[in-house]
Amino acid sequence: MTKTTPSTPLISAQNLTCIREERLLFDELSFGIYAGDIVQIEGPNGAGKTSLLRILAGLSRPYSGDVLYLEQNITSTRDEFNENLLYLGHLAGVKSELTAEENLNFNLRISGYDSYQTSDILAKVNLSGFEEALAGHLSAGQHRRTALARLWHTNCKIWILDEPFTAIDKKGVEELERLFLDHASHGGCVIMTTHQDMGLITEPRLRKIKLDYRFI
Amino acid sequence: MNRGISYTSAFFTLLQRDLKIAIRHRGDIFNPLLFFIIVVTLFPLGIGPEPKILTRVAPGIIWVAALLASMLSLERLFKADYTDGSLEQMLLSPQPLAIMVLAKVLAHWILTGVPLILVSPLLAVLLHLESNSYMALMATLALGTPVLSLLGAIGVALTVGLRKGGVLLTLLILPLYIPVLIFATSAIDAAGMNLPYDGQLAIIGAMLVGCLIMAPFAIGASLRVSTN
Amino acid sequence: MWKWLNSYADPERSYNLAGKLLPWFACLAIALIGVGTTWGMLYAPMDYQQGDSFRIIYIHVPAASMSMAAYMGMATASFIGLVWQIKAADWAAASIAPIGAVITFIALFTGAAWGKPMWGTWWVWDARLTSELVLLFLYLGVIALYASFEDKVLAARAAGILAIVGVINIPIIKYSVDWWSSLHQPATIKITEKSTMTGDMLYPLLINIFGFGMMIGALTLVRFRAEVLARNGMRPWVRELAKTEAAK
Amino acid sequence: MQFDSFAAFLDMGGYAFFVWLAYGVTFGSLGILIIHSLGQKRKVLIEISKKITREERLKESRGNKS
Repeated sequence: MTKTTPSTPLISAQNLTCIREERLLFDELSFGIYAGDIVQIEGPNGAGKTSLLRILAGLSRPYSGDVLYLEQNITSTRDEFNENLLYLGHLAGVKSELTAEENLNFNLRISGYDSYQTSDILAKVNLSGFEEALAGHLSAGQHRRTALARLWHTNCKIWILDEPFTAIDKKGVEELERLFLDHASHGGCVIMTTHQDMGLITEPRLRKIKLDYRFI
Repeated sequence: MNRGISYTSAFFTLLQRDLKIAIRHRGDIFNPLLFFIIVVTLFPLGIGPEPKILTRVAPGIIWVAALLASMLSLERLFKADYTDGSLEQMLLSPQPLAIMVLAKVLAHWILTGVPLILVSPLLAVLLHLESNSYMALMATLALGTPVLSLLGAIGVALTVGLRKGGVLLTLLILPLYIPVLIFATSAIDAAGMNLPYDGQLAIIGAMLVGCLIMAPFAIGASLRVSTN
Repeated sequence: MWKWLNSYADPERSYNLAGKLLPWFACLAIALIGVGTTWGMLYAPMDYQQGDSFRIIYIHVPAASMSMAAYMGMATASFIGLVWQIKAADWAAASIAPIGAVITFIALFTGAAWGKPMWGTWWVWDARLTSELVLLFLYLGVIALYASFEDKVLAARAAGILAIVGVINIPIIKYSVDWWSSLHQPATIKITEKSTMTGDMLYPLLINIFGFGMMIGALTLVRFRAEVLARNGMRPWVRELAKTEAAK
Repeated sequence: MQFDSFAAFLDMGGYAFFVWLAYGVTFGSLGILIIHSLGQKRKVLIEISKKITREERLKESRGNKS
């Protein structure tokens, strides 16, 4: 944590309060996430981990408080923020009627990328040979990998990942961890939740945010 | 890593994807169309086969059936995208949401509105519509069904996150459909009596322009509420 | 530990303000409607064409005019809530909706009860009645949408969007229905010719219109207070109130 | 006073049914609305107090376990 972090956080939370169905999930939560950080949101089920990620991504509106991207409110700089944000939720955003290749294509196109080799990217997530397979016919892990594939072709600084390792095998988890470390060392940050133990990314490198409490 | 934000590319990417999915799922195109045809054929059985009466009520029947068919098919406009998470990705894309929403509504209209316009003359024959009303029927459907899709999409966007949105949707959007229904049927009536009907068409056209400008923003705002 | 719970006193302040305003509105409403109705029923002269059936006007017209005004009020509150994210405005909009729906229903029903002796039928597809019916549907849509969301913060935003879409559409619907009824009906039925109303007939009507407005205000305040409590169940001051209420 | 007698007032010039129906339904539905609105506050508060007792029970059971 004492690395050469630039002074302005990439993304920061200011006094976030979240109330869902008259239940208080967290309140007055403030933190800053800098380039190079890998942050894990921890907490028991129902503590509001997913809600926090969705608020950070700008999908949900907090009850009160603000999310800042480079010290500007994300609601006022939504386009700029979205250009630098890669969010993968519980739901993969993969259409079962389309092939793996078409899915990746679509996801990259609506993010604004136009020159890339889908087969190369799919090879990186071990989906070579499945380019033409309908996503509905893929296994759960392959389905998830189709969604994760876009992590290998992005210039977004901020990655927000909700349970990225679900249905991914050990080797795949390791590859993802390596990718996260690489991304962080190139000036990006990763914010995620997971219930799985990670082998490569461990305590001093990994920052944790515990819900109900502040930083640990 | 080349990256550029382009409205046209976002629009056509989405349009192309929705059309592709629909073609792989052909039922989605034919079911509303079948519904439209069956509802229209039920009326003579209910009212009686008297050609004079049918001629009188034909414009209304065809248009009410078109309203119902449009609503029925709209229900799934955002449902699949909502349940598999691609809607979230659309909301977080750097491309303007209104453009993408417009592409989705256009895809939906091409798939359900256009076939409806194409079969309408056939149904008009079954209902003994005045022979000089056919052009008016096609013209009002061509201008009016996109209005229905755009207005209906607002209601769908508001209810997409709810488990039982179906009946609610009817309550939300049918009142908004009333002006289109009134002007469209009166245009067909006027044409049947050899009166000019371009005034009514112009009003429906104005509604279409208004909806094209305003509805995408309302739909976008509603989607942001629904995915919250 | 949860500092915002105590420091954020706005809901409590609006709750108390509503409580202070309520008696004024309630007294004015009762007084005005009492005077207006008694005057209209007993002292206003009989209409030479319609006889005493015209006395329905003293509730029909106030209800009809206020039904539209209440919708405008609801939509304005929704707009404020959506744009400036003022939660009290959302709660106000949610409290007006059921009141507006009841007022609209009254306008429709009294219209029908007036139509039967005058036109010989309970319902005619008259422009005013038809657009009133559409207004009722719009109200019911807003209420149903608000009720369908579990999370009332979201519910208010969704219902707010619908209310605003409705406001943009109301003039179009009104215009189209007017145009449609003039197309389909011989324009012989015109029963409320305001110009023929004498002052004695008119004053109680104006008093009642004002009284209905006050009544809507009073009821909105009552419902607003309950809505504030329901939405702030986690705040200490509401919990105190709940505990004393349960002890009763 | 427009009416000669109370009976004439009730009769409403022959339109008694319609006039009294309109007034009856109006004040009836307004009455229901008023009663419902006034009852809401109590309903909400009782709901909240039930929630409070539920939460306290939850806290106790959690406290016993740990």
